[in-house]
Amino acid sequence: MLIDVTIIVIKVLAVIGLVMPLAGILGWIERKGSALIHDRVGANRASILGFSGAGLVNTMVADPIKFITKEDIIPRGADRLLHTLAPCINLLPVLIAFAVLPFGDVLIVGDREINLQVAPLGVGVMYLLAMMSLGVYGVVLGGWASNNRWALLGGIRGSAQMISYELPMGLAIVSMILTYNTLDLQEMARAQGELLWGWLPAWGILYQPVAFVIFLIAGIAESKRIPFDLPESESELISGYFTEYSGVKHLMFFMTDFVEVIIVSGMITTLFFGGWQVPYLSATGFEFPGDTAIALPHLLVVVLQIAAFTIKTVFFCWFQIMIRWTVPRFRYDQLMQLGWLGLLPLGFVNIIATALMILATQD
Amino acid sequence: MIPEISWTILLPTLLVTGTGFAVLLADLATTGPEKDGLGWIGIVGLVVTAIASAALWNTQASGFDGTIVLDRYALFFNVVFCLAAALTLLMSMDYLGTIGLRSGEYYAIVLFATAGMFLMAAANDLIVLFLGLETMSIAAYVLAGIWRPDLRSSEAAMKYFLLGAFATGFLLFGIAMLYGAFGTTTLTTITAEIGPSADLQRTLAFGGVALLIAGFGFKIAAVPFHAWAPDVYEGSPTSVTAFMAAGVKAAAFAAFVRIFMHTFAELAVDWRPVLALLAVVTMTVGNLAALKQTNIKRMLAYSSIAHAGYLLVGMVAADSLGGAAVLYYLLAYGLMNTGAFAVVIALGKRGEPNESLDDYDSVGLRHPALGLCMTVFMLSLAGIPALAGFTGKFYLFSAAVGQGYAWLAIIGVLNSVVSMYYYGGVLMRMFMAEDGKDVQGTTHRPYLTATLIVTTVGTVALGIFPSWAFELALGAFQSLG
Amino acid sequence: MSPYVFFPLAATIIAFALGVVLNRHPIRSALCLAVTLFLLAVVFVFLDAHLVAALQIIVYAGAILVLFLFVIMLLNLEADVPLKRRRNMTLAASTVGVIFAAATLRPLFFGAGELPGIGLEAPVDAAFGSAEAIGHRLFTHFVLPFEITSVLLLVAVLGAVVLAKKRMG
Amino acid sequence: MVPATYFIALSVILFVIGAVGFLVRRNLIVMFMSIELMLNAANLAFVTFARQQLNLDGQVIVFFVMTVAAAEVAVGLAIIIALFRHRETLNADEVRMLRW
Repeated sequence: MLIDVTIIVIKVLAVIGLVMPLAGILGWIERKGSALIHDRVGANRASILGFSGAGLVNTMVADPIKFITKEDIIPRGADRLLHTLAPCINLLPVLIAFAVLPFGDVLIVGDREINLQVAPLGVGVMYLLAMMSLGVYGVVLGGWASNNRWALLGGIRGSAQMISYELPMGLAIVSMILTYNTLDLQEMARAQGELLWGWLPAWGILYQPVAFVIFLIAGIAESKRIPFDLPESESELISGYFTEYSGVKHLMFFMTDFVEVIIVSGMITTLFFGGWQVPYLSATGFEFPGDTAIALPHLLVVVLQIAAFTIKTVFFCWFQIMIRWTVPRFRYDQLMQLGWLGLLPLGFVNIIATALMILATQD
Repeated sequence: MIPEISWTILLPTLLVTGTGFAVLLADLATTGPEKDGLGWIGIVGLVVTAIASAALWNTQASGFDGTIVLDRYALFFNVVFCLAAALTLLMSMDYLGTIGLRSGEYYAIVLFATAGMFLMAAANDLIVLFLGLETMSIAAYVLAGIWRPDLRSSEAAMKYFLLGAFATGFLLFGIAMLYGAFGTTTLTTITAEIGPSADLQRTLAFGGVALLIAGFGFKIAAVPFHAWAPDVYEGSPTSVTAFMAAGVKAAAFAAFVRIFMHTFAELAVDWRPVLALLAVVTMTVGNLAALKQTNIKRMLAYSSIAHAGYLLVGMVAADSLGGAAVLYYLLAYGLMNTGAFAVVIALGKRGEPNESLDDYDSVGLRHPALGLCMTVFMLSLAGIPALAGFTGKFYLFSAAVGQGYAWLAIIGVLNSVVSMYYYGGVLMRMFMAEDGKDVQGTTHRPYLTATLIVTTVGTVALGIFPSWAFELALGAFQSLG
Repeated sequence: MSPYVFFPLAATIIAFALGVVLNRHPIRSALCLAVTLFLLAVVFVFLDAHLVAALQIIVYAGAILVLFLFVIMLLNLEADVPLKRRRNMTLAASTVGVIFAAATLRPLFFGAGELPGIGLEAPVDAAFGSAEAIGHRLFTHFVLPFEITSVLLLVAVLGAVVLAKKRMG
Repeated sequence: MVPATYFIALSVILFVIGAVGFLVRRNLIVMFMSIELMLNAANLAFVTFARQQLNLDGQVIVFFVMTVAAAEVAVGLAIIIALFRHRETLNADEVRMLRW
């Protein structure tokens, strides 16, 4: 009993300990990456004893200190309670969504099998969707509680956008459920370890390229980043729903953005890119096509799996950041049209096609 | 595996739903006045459905794992619903143009509401019933508010929606209690399980029955659950009001009668006094309130409440005569009430609804044909012999007397006498009053004329030859088993 | 469910449900409702209804209530009249409510007999409440209601568009 | 262990809170939310009975209730918006061109 609890606590801490610094590092990648894309020097002012670490000191040390020491301002006429609650409500659901992402297969210590997933839920995918759908509250409340019309506009835009894009995202997930025939994310990840024709790893993207595109676009829209950053578009709404936030609360909104990027990447990895699977790596070691096999110790296999998951996730984080700095913002009507007239029908067609395929191939 | 799909059982519902889809598609291809033609698609579909229902008269089947049945009871109601919907569409084709509301969605929603009614009448499972009821109700909320430029229409939709949803809450909680008591929502299983049982199970069943009475009470506008009816009847577009009075009410009774007079027949001792009390209050309050109305639609709304009371008298009788009387009366009421609303439409024109009773002064003298129709409807609603309303009341009250509820029948007759006062008042104004304003709208309204002819002839014919329809109603009720 | 979990949870649920009714501002009411629905989802988990719990959050808390919030914000609603000004109605309705609750709860706790069924302590199959089991029931016994919902939703979509679109066609 | 009766009691209390809320509040949206509370009370009862009798029907019914609730919300909020376009209030006492 006590050991079980300890294991869960360790898993929780490990995930949080992985996600939060990663969110910080993403801040750095974003700053420095954008500078590279823009061909400017960027983020190099703060330094410790002359060491600026290519902007690392700026984003990892100076920024947090600045945020934490800033005055926390609640505007006059604002709803004080909700104004304070909104950033937490924004961050919390996204953080606990990580609980169902499997970051590795089972770790065997002695005679105990540890599932490398904080919460092995039978309805894991539904849980993810549920938590994603709760994310909208923070946006709505932040916008409303600020007593500022730009913030309110941002909140309204945000809620409309997130509801709209939840649908295609859900549809993409449904087609993945059809493909893998399970709601359990760990099962999904395991199913992607098989090989097609003996050599091609059967990752989700091969079965469902359309679903991947839908999911990627909807995922970016859900995290409200360029080209879908209408709820917080600086040129129109100052900062949208978090215009009136300063200090730590502002930092929390800021972090949520990055955590959302990570969870979307994690979901993409798990659903479409094999999750923790390393090609040709089974529980006992590498088994390449053509009877070449390299036996590996169990611990190394697990480490490789966790590393694979992390690397894939970071790659998609980087990918999203690249999109952010290369694509211009949509207009609001374009955003809505893309969601309702583009992705939604496409998602339906994809589901029907998937179902027909399954019907045709099953015996 | 998936239970066998019994197309026969679903045929009427599928036909109506399919017609709704056809109207929606045709709506895309039409503009402006052409949209009146969409009504024809609906009417043809409804006539086909009615014919199909009649052709199925001898089938008795149950399907989809026993959640739906096709018996004469459902088929009888199908014909009633088709009639109500077809008449509504017919008069709408003239009416919608008058109020500047040419919308294809209107016709489609009427048809989908009709599909919901079919399911309510055929439901053998509380969930099918619930979903049918919601399909119908949501369609009705939309119809009530569909005339958006009119504030009264929006308000009517709001009230109808809020109170309707409130009633849904009661109905649903009632279903939950019944599910808790019997572990199923299928009516046939519940019938089999009712009987001497553990105390708590019986308590749950009682709670469920009580909540269902409240839920259905709202839908049929029985006092004290009637608060929405006058406002909604007054504010909705008149054709929609007619549909609510004839169709929605009949559908609510269809489910109400099946559940109480058949499924809960064993518990009759318990629910009869409650319904008797409801009947008395409903009749009396409805009629007394109707007396002092100055708006014809409001007056007809209260009269509709009173008629729900008469119908409850038939349910209290709780035997096949009472059940058949309810069925017969719903048919008769649908005809005469739709006719009355058609007259209301005929007197209005664009921007001038002419719904005040003052507008009816001397109308009968100026437009004798219209006056004659209104005379038939008012006299029939009041229950004057040789018209459908009279025979209907006669069946209802004699069923009550036959089951030892003579006092209830007497109250019913007294109420009918009261109602003569206000129905007669309309006629007095139409034929006795002098120099009212000329209210006839555009003269050439073929569809409205057709509606009036159908309803008048129907009301008279049902009154003169009642036995044929009553035999059908009796056969329908007895098919419940 | 252990009483040490149940009673605090139930008390919180009731407190937030009261919050829905008692808060003067619609936004606060909506938030209280959101918390109530979320906590009900937790109760569903304890009652072995995992899929229902997830759907409760996705559909109710994630979609339906967000629509409420959206409309409240779109219309920029102000606070409601205080209940004090409607003392008579409040008093009457509360009395009826309390009587109803008492009438229902009394037989539940002090009546004779047990609730039908085998009880919450009975061991439960792992498949109970899973997507497979529910899906199976949904597409066999309840396949007709399932199909009816498609018409229901069509009517709702049609109606919402007809009622809320800007100008008449 | 808490018996099912307690869950049903909770459900009844929620139902009553919803019903009373509907009657005492005048803000149309809050009245609507009270109705949602009533529907959820029913859902709790369904889920409890389903567990009590180890019978999945109750859980399946909750799906239908959610569908109905979603449909009602879509139409209801559309009606509220249509009404709001006419007059800028959602107070049931001021919506009285037709008497309430």
